[in-house]
Amino acid sequence: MSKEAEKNLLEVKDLRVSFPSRHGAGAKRMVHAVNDVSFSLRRGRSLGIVGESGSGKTTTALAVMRLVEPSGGSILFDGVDLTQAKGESLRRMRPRFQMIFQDPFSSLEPRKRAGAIVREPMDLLGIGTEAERRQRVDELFARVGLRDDQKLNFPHQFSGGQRQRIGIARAIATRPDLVVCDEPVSALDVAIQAQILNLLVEVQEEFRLSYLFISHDLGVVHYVCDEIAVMYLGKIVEHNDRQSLFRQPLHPYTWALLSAVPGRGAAGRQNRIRLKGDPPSPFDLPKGCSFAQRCPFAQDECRNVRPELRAVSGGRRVACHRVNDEGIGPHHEFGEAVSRVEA
Amino acid sequence: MVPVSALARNLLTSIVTVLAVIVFNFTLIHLAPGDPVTVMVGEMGGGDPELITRLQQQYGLDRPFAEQLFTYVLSVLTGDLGFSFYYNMPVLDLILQRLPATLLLVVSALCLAIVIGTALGVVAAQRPRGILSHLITVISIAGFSAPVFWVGIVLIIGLASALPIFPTSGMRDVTNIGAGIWGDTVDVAYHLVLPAFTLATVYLAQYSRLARSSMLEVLSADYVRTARAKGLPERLVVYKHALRNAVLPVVTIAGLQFGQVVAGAVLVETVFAWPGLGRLAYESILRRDSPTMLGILLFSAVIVIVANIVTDMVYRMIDPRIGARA
Amino acid sequence: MTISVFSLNRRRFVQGAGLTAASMMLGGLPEAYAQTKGGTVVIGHTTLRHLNPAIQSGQATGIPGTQIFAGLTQLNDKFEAQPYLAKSWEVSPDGLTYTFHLEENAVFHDGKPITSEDVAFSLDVVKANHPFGKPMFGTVKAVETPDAKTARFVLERPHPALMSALSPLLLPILPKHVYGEGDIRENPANLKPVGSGPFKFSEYRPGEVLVLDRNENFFRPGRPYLDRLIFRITQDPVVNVLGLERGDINYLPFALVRVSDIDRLKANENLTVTTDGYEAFGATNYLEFNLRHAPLDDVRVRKAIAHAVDKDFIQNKILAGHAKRLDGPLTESSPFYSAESLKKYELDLEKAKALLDEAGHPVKDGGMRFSLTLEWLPDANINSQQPVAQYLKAQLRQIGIDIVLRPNPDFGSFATRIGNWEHQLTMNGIWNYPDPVIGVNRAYLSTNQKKGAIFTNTEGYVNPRVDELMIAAGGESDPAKRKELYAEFQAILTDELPLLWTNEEPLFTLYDKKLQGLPLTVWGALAPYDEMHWA
Amino acid sequence: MQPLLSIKDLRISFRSRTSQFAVLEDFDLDLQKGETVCLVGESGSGKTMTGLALMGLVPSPGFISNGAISFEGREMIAAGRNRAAEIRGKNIAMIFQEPMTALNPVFTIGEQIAEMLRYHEGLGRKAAIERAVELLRAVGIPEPEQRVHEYPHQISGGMRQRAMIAVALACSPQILIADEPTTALDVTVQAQILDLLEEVQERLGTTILLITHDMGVVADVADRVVVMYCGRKIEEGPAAEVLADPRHPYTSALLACIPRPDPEATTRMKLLDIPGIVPAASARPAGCAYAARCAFAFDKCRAERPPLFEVAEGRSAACWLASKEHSQ
Amino acid sequence: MFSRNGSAVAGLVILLIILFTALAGPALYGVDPFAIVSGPLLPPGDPDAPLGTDGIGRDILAGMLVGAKASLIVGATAAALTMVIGISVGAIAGFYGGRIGQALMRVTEFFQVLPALLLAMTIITLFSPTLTTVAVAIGIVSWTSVARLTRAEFLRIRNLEYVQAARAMGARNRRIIWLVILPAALPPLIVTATLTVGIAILFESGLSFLGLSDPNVMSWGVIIGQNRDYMLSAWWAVTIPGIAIFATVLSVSLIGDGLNEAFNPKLRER
Repeated sequence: MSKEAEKNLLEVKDLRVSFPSRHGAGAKRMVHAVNDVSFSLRRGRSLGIVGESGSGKTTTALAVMRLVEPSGGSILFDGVDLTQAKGESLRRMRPRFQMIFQDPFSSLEPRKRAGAIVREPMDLLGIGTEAERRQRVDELFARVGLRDDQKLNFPHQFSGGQRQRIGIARAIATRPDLVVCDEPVSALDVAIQAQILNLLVEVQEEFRLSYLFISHDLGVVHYVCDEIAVMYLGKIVEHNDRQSLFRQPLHPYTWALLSAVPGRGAAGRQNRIRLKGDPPSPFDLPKGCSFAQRCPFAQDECRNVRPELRAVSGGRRVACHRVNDEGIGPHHEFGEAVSRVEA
Repeated sequence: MVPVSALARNLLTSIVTVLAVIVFNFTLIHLAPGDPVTVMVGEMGGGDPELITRLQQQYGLDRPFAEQLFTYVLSVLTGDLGFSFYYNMPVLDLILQRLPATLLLVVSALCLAIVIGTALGVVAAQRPRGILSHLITVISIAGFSAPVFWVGIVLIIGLASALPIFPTSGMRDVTNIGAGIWGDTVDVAYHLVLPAFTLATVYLAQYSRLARSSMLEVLSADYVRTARAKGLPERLVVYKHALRNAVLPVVTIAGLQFGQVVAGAVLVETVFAWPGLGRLAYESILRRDSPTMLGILLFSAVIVIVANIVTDMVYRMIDPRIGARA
Repeated sequence: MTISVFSLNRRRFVQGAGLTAASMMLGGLPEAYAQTKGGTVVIGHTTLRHLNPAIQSGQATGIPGTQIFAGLTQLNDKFEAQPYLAKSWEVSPDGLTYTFHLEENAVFHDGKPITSEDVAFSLDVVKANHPFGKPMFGTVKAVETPDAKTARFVLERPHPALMSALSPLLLPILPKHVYGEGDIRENPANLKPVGSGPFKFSEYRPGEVLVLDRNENFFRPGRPYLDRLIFRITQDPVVNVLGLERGDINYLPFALVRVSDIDRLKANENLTVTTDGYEAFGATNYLEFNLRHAPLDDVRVRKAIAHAVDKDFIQNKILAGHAKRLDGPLTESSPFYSAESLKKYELDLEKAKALLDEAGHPVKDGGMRFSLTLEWLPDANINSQQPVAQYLKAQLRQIGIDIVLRPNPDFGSFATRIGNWEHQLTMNGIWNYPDPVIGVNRAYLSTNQKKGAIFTNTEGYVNPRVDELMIAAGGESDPAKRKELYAEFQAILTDELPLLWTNEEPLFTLYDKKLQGLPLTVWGALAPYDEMHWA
Repeated sequence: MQPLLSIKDLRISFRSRTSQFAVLEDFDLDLQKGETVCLVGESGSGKTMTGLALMGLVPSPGFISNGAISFEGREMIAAGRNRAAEIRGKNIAMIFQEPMTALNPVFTIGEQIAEMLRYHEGLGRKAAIERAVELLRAVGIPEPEQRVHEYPHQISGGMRQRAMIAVALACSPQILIADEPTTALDVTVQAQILDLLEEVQERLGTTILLITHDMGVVADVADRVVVMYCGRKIEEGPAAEVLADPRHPYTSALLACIPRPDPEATTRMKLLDIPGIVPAASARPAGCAYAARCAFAFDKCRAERPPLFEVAEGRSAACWLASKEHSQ
Repeated sequence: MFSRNGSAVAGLVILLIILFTALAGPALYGVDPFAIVSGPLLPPGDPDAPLGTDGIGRDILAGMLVGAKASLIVGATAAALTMVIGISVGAIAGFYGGRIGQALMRVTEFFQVLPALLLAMTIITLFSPTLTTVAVAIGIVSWTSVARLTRAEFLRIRNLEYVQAARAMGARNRRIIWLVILPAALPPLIVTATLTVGIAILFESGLSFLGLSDPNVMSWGVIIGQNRDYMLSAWWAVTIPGIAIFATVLSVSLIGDGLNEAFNPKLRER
């Protein structure tokens, strides 16, 4: 690997995003959607963030894109703090980080033709000449597998998968370094999902993109990402490389998550941990570990002291009192979380 | 049912709004050319400059604007809306005297419109492509499009000459005084028919349209499908599950319209000589009776605010999703 | 408020009328017939401020006020004072002391006796609060009360019009024990009056109805005949017409009805329509030029306008023949009217155009010479103000004058603008009253330009000769000489055209044919209805 | 054994102003008492429509244009008359994908359960609420005495789906149709709901028709699986066998294109993807609907629609490759 | 057949006829609406005045033809004003939210609390009834509902992903508000605009009926207002302009309803 690749392209430190919220009839309160989140991403690599709804994974992505205002922390993109960038200086940075959205039906402006949609970021950010932009659109259409004549079609004339191809073409039009993917395949049928995942992996390699990849689907993250961070109620509870995360999940939550993935047949379901209830609401976070209420292994310490994300052996990181420095936790007695799919 | 804090917040905003309304109205009315004393002296049959000066002093009209405003706000806060230049009585008494007539008119028209309009809308929504549905739609658009005073005039012309069944003006037969509560009620009801019907025409149109579209929307909702899947008869599906949801926008609009009770009734009260607040408002505007004008404008604003709060409470009762319409 | 804005003040000096203290009993004649007693009369009425005529002029308060309050005297149809509360009176030879003897058994509606204290109190109230209090009673130095039933008016100087000002309308006798406390303007009894007239207050709902019931203790035995008067209040001519047609209204004085409906109503066999009873009012309607404003200061322009107006059309079409045309400052019924001295301007558009050309106002682009703003009295004189204004707009266009109509939404705006001379043209009208000194002079006296005051010389007319004539006529007691002076006055005015008089304002009374004993005298409907009865 | 419910030759058509087309064709299905059958397929495959047809709730402008449905031997659709309303709710119940929108927001959970009991079983208000509490307890809702008076928006997504299941189970139906009951839920909650359905079935012997697009769910819960494509059944059989040895190329492609977390994988293998898109219901080809996307398609596939071939005991597939002559 | 589009088309036809009348009518029927052509209150059918004359003998047909323009202009101007104020306030409040949004919504609530017709009457009385005052008064009192609608739409659309995408692509706020969100919010606003024209015409006629109109400009409302007192003797003088107002409002309402159906597939489908 070259020196340049070693350097972190993106470095998020203590990111915090809070929203004022009027929950119910009560007084206004701040909801910490993202709470002291730190991670870094090297050039050409992909980091997956997984979690259930309300975990703050999408908010993290939007904060990195500067689409929501962070209330604390820093986002260093290629050494420049994006949280300090405003107006024009932020706009000048924009070509270098782009985004692919979740919903292929609402992420494309319905009144614009496909060609114009792909061209738009270049127009808005003033990239290239008129002719260059036109040529670039042609290239991109070919690259994502759309026909040339489809440039004149409107979004509603495309299928979901095709729309997501347009979204990808738009995101890479400015030759970005970083692409934030927010659940890019969750709205698609499985067959189409595979097409798009393959395309994403191909263009990543081809253009040496870094992905910040948000998903709730462990299978998808496993397929795309080199490293994975697991979020629970606004915090990262585990951050690991793909293999070790799937082989030996450190955090009981990760482990529960993995074991809940359907598809292991009746036998596979015998040894999984049943999590009680739903995640608590982010409006009233517990004092200690936010997972403590649902964790079968929680002890008093868990309920009273919030565990910090710390490194254990092998450079793996976890936020759990019950996991020791060797990376062994109480759940490891239950055996493997994930076995090979029988099919 | 309603959380105290929400109510308190509502009240606080309301008070601020009321203060703003007072200041706004007062300023607006004082921008007018000519002062009430001129009108009063004219109404009295003329007078000399001395009398004008004396009256101006008496009513404090010679003071600086800011002082007048301050005095007015203070007295309003103590519940004193001032003294009518024209009617020579406390504005509050005057308003309270006229209020029942307007309430009677508007509330009967609204009830008539809500019940019939919603029923029509619901019927129309069940067979949205049927002839009946189209007919109801066209009739409600027509009702919406007809100037309300014109409907009244046509009724008066028609009923006065061709078919003198219902009285066309006033709220009571003046010779009926002392007829007792029962006789009076019958008399008032008899006089109420035409104005209430006229006013209801306009409202009706809105409710049937609203009920139709909201019913259409609700009927395609998942929970209506659930209700059907539960094996409930269509009657329960439509009138329990769907209607309860479809009626929410109707409540909102009813609240809004009730809030505009005074303004809404001006035209009909004028056409039918109905002795209500709307006509009082019109007369006081024409007579530059500024205490009365201010009083009615303020009173109307308070009615709107109260109506909003009540609507909000009703809404909360029908729709348990609190804060859903924040 | 149709009529009330035209003040009744012009009645205040009824000079020229015989003021002998004739003691002929008013209503002596009807007493001879056996009257039907009882019944209710519904009177069509306009909105009113309150029910205390002592502090409020105008027929809106005046009509019910005269029923509720009695006065010292009453006028007959010859402007002669008749006994009312005062059963007799003496005037000292120097004319400075009037002694009134009150009816012994007269009581207020609350049963308390009427005393000379009440008379003195009422005079004070009227003097201080009535718009015409000072002109009427300014010379009354004091009211002495030698005993409970004797009131003595002591004057500073002789005041021949005093007797005519003692009617219930102008000097209603208020009970001191009711009205004596606090500011009279905010006295609650203004809305729940206690008087001593033939009818007593029963119920009032502002804007809706006023009910008066028979005063059982009225000091005139056997009166009134009616049990109840109901005033049905509306400002809407349509409501009045419908009410009359349906028989809901029995009596409609100062009828707020469009002339176009008069013929309809005349054809109704149950109704009587009359213009009697308004002769003394002399209501006029005219186009007022603001003479301070160019080009209206040019008499040629005014004459051109006069030639563009067809008064016969106004009389016969707009007013449907219900009113007379008016060619000068005095109405035809005035004893000083002089037809031969009037300079009349007949419709002649060519002449009008020529006059305008001559005055230096050529036709410009768009066919117009110049533009003028025309206002009118809102909500008053419904039959002639706005219709004539609209007629003038159409007519003056033909000679190249562009009229911009400027409706004043309310009387206040109108009074402020006209009183402060901000207008160019306005429709206006004053009531002449029997004597021009009261009703006419004020519009033309150069000294009567009072900025801020309406119904004065708002047009800004100044002619020393005219001033002289008016003053001379006011001091002249020989009717023939006065008439001569007024003839010259009319000749000069109609030549100089400070105003363009268009028509007399039609006033109607409509009533149920079966209704009898109506007060169709000089005071019209502003007299007690103690004789009114059903046939 | 007589099946509890039997669908024969069902066809559901949609009528538009200009044309009429089928969204479900030639559909046969037998449900036995106590089994779990999964209907699996991509969106537009007609699986939801099948569920709605069983409930007699095919939305306008769709309608059942052919076929028969019999429940316990009784004809539900016969002589053009749809008698589904008689058993709906009572004998066959259905739960839906979005528990948030499927529950009426303006009634309490308790009312919505009690309503079933009051209408179908004539219980009084109080008794019905008491039963509702029991039902809520049975579907694993903590503190049911309180929850019964709460509104749908006051409880979490997982709880809502449990409540929905309680509504469906109120009258102890023989058949429960679950249309994507876990799709809108988080993965940990999804597992809980699947557990619950399984538990319900064990306890009550309810037949479950589970509609899903997720092969993982099929693997976990199904006794039998029916794979659908473009409004037709293309493969049917015991779930374990079908998943292990799919006979239709579409089934195998569907299994292969799902990325799975595999702890052993060190390098990334390209996912198999099915090219192209599902043809629209109004424009289906004459031959096999899957032919255009199938890697193994040959001329016959494009010309002639393959019928369902029985490929083994209780297994069938609609593919020419599965026909006798081919397998030989 | 009475199809939904059918009624919208009927509305369009009526409106076109009215527009044509307003534009060409005065030229085809060259009578001055202010000229006194005959005696007052001639009933319709008179050769001099086919629709009769008003209270002072002016030709009602001429008034109707000339008056169409003013009525339509007041309606359109007031509606335009309503839409411009409402959309601007609603857009800014909805897009920025926060303090600005709160403040703007407070202002909106404040105006909503004021009784619309009374406020309009007061404004017109204070500033004399010209076409401009009337249009402005109507605009001032009726923009609030548009603002609320716009705000609601902006709040909804603001969170759609393509708006986020536009921001991610570096589009400036102004561009996002006017070129990205507004076009998406237009369908309901267009419907509202159409209905607002109708409401404004009704509003104007109501004010005219109360005598609050400019007598120098012939409009349908003016004819009604000036002939109101004659209604018992001359039904035509108020009924005929009333029919014209009714037809105009009906036509725009039908069009609005049709557009609503067209824009709202939910209503159309079922």
